[in-house]
Amino acid sequence: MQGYTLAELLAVEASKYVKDDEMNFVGIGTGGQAWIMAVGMPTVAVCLAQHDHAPNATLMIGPVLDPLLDDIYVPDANWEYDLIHWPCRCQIPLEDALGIFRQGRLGLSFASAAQVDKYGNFNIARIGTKENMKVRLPGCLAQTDHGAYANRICVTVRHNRRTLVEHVDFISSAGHENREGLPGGGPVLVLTDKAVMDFEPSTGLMRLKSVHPGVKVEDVIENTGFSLIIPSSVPETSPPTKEELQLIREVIDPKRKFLEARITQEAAVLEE
Amino acid sequence: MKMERINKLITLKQAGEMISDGDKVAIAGSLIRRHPMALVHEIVRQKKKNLTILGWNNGIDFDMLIGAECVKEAHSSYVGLSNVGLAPNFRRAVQEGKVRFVDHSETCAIDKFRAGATGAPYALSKTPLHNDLQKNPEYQKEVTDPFTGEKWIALEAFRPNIAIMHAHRADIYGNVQLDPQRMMDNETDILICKSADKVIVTVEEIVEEEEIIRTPAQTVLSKFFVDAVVLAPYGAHPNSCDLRYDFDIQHSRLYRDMSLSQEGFIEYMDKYVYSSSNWEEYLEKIGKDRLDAITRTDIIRR
Amino acid sequence: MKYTLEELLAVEISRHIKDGEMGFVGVGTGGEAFIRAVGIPAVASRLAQLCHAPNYTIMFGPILDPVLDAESIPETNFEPDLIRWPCRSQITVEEALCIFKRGKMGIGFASGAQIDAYGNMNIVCVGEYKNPKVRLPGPLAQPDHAAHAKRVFAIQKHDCRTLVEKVDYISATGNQNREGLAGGGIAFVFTDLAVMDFNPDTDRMRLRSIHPGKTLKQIIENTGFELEIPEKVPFTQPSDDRDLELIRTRIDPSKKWLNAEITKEPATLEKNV
Amino acid sequence: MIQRTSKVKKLKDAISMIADGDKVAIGGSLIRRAPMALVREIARQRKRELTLYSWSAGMDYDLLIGAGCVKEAWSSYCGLFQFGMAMNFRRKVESEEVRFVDLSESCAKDKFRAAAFGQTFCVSKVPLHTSMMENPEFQSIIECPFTGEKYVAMEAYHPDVAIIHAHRADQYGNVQWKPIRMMDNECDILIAKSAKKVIVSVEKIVDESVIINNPTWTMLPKMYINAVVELPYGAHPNSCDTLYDFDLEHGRLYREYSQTPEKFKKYLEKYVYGCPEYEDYLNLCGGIETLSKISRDTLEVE
Repeated sequence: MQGYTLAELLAVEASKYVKDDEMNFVGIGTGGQAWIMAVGMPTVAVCLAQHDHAPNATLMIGPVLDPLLDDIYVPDANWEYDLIHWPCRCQIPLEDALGIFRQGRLGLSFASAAQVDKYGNFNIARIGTKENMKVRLPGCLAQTDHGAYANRICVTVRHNRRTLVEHVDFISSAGHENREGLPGGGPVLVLTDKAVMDFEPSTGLMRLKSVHPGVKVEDVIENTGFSLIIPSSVPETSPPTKEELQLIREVIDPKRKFLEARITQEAAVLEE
Repeated sequence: MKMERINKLITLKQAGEMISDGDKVAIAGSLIRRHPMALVHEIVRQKKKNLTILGWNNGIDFDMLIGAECVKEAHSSYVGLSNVGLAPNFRRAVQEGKVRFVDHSETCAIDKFRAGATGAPYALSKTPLHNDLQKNPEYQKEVTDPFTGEKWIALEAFRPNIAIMHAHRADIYGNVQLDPQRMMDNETDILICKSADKVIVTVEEIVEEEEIIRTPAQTVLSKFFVDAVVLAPYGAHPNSCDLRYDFDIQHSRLYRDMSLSQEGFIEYMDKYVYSSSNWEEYLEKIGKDRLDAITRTDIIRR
Repeated sequence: MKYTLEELLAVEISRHIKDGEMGFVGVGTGGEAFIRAVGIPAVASRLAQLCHAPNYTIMFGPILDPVLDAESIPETNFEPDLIRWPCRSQITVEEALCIFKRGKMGIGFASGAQIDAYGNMNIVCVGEYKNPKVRLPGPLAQPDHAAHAKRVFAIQKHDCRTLVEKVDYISATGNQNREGLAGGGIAFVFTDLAVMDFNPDTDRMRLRSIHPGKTLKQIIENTGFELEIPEKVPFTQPSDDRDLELIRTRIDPSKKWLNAEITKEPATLEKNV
Repeated sequence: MIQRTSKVKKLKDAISMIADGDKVAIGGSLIRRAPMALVREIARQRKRELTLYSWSAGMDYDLLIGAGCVKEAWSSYCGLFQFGMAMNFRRKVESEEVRFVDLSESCAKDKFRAAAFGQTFCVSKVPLHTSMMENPEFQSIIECPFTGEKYVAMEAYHPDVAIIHAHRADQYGNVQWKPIRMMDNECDILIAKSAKKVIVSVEKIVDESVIINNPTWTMLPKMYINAVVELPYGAHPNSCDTLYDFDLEHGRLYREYSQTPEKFKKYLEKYVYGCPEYEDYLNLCGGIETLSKISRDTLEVE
């Protein structure tokens, strides 16, 4: 037993990328595992950062801007009524939210995707070509806006060859392949159940940064659908400290509303 | 490392020091309503020069800055004292060619602020067609709708260096609220602030953060838009401030009458602005009786 | 019944208001300018609602569709009173813009320092733009109204300084060149002496009726350009007792509108006739 | 004296204003406050060849697509949110029976806002280097006349009809939402403003005096509105701000029924074609008494 969950490991890792006085974005999300990756884990990451090195960091969860993130303030459900009553500093019209993106005021945006390719292009629209479509997914949402405007993007996905592909079937968010004319910085971090990846500045290609405790580099290569850049030495992802775990389990998320998606009424865990 | 949250509450003097000579300064409020006069006084006292001032509907704020020779260029759809007449300093300066004034229609001015606020490079309008609003060609260009072939005028977005606004209340972190019963015109102030790189807000009162949290839908500017908050009760005087206090018509008439000549204006400024070291001293000169007379005591329904 | 010039104009204007449309009245300033730009249009609007246009509404700055009977009219036109003025909607400027740009504005009531033979109006400057003789407050929303309203109604002082051959600055586009503009242009000019409209063939202003007691000579002498004058010009129809009764008892008994009492800077147009 | 015009209409009559081939914009978002009763009536009247616009669609799109009403649909999303994929949408888009045009939220809003502001087009950088550009509608590049930067030009949306669900209205069409609401709903305002005709369903038709007592709640004044239909629980099974929750039970039932075309036909027969009157649907769902279990706040002020 390693004494911590995958969701805890990822939340602690992601919190290191949250900067003070920046705005962070998560969507309202859907349910289950996808919700943990897109919303639950990132929310805990931001709250951890607020308790540590980023007290002025704020979170935008849809129209709820800058909510109180400690468990005692977090509603038991994420239905509309509960979201409206979630104590927060501001409830903003969408107009404002989109204005915020377009002005480049969005620091770190947390995303999830059906496909991510070696350049960090994301796809949440469809699998297959336009002519020969295999799976039609819900659509771009604001991901394209984030791809264009967010300073930095962190994406969390399952580590397998279906997800990490040579080239995505539909670019719903532009990576580093071609960013001419786009003001945002694009993706900086890819978190999976096996490893942490970033992008090599000179080529814009994805490279391995660390492997989670117990995972072998070969295992990562095996499960990646393109040729990942592997540095000569790959460290282990740092496990959560005792203090971090205590903060998560006692103050931030004791009821597992976030890290087990209990707030969505469709509970799940990240471990398969 | 444990860090503290940023307290954005500063003094009027410190706020004035955030503005540099040559800055583009957007001023919120409209006509004789809720212009940030405490900050306007401070800009004058600190003798800022060569400012470009931007607004959509302006009054004593523009007139005083222009009269005090702080301004090189000004953009608005209106500079006047509304109920009490024309703006004497503005008229003098523009007629003598001392200040360049760029005319916009109301919608064009707001379009330009919205373009700035929403990050668009320009706004599209047909308002300037066939009239003289196009006399400042560097700010507007013709563009063609690629779908219909229609011609539009592209209005360059306003991107001020700094915006100044007077609001009802805020917490020390910079979450700014307007009372829910207010002139809905005031929504434009939000666009004005959002178009700027830096924002200073003066407020009637500072409230605890808990109070902001209790009424989040009233937060019109969340803290990440706001760089500084200054406590300035009656900070819009002699302009009105929604349900809180009236337009001070008596003082406005005095301002108008004294401003009719350059000498008179200098006398006014010496008496009310230059010899006051802060906003409280100015209010003392206006007098408690006068302030009580314009104060309204509506209960704000939240 | 005897009537004042303000009453004559309000009644005449009300006759041109159509049911179901919307009119724009600015919040206005004070004194005579207020009477022309706001007071007369407000009374004309309520009279039209009571007589023949129950679905007609006005936008009074941010106050949309206010209750226009005397007992609902605020004591002053200052902000706290305006906010309390009973109305159906308080709208954002954003909202007001949409109403204009989407072509939903029927009548734009306007008043200017100058108006020319083609109905171009000027509230920006007198003299050359770069080096003006008189610098006025600025165009406000007048260019928007002229571009988008279906009809503009101008209410003007009648003298050679105001009615000029060519305005010094076009803040509202008249009828001569409207290429690309969706609105219908200027329809009527109401002055202290007469009512004018525009000849659709020449786009120039023409005399429509002469107020009772005024003369053609007076009008020609006080117009700074050659006004088109039809062979037969009727008198402006005098206000009847029913209209005057409504104005004096129900709409404006304390002269808040027609003598600008609401602005606390009261005035009257009569002394200028 | 002539009476003012009432815009109150019966559900059937309101929807008969929509013609085959119309472009229909739908308010609400995801599974929140879409005008589901209006949507079902469109399906019941078997409208054909519609083009749908929304910024973020859900069961509204799925039902209309499943009922064969739709030729083309634009949105940033079509899914059942917590309840997974929108199966009718998937089937028909995958088989190319329906053309679906993907665009981002901001692009959708830009297109609605452009129309609401009377523009024929708007510009955005968002589609650059994304597959949104594979649609011919996103292939016009224009340069900013001030900076030379490249933008994608997008045509404004010009829907023939918009359908939305609101909290209350008077008979004249002054439409209100309680101020305590999802601020997202502001999009409905732009959607309504973009359309030639607007049909609004409301929880309750109230006396005009109620509207007058709370004028800042009026988000859509009557000039935009062509028909008002009183339909309590008119968003069901969608949620309606703080008034009622999403109906979990019906959501799961819908998901089950939409797994195959055959099963979905049964859903339509039971809940749509089998309900000529709105009351029939309410009764099928257990009547007002059962539905009141999902009720939360009342329409009154707290």
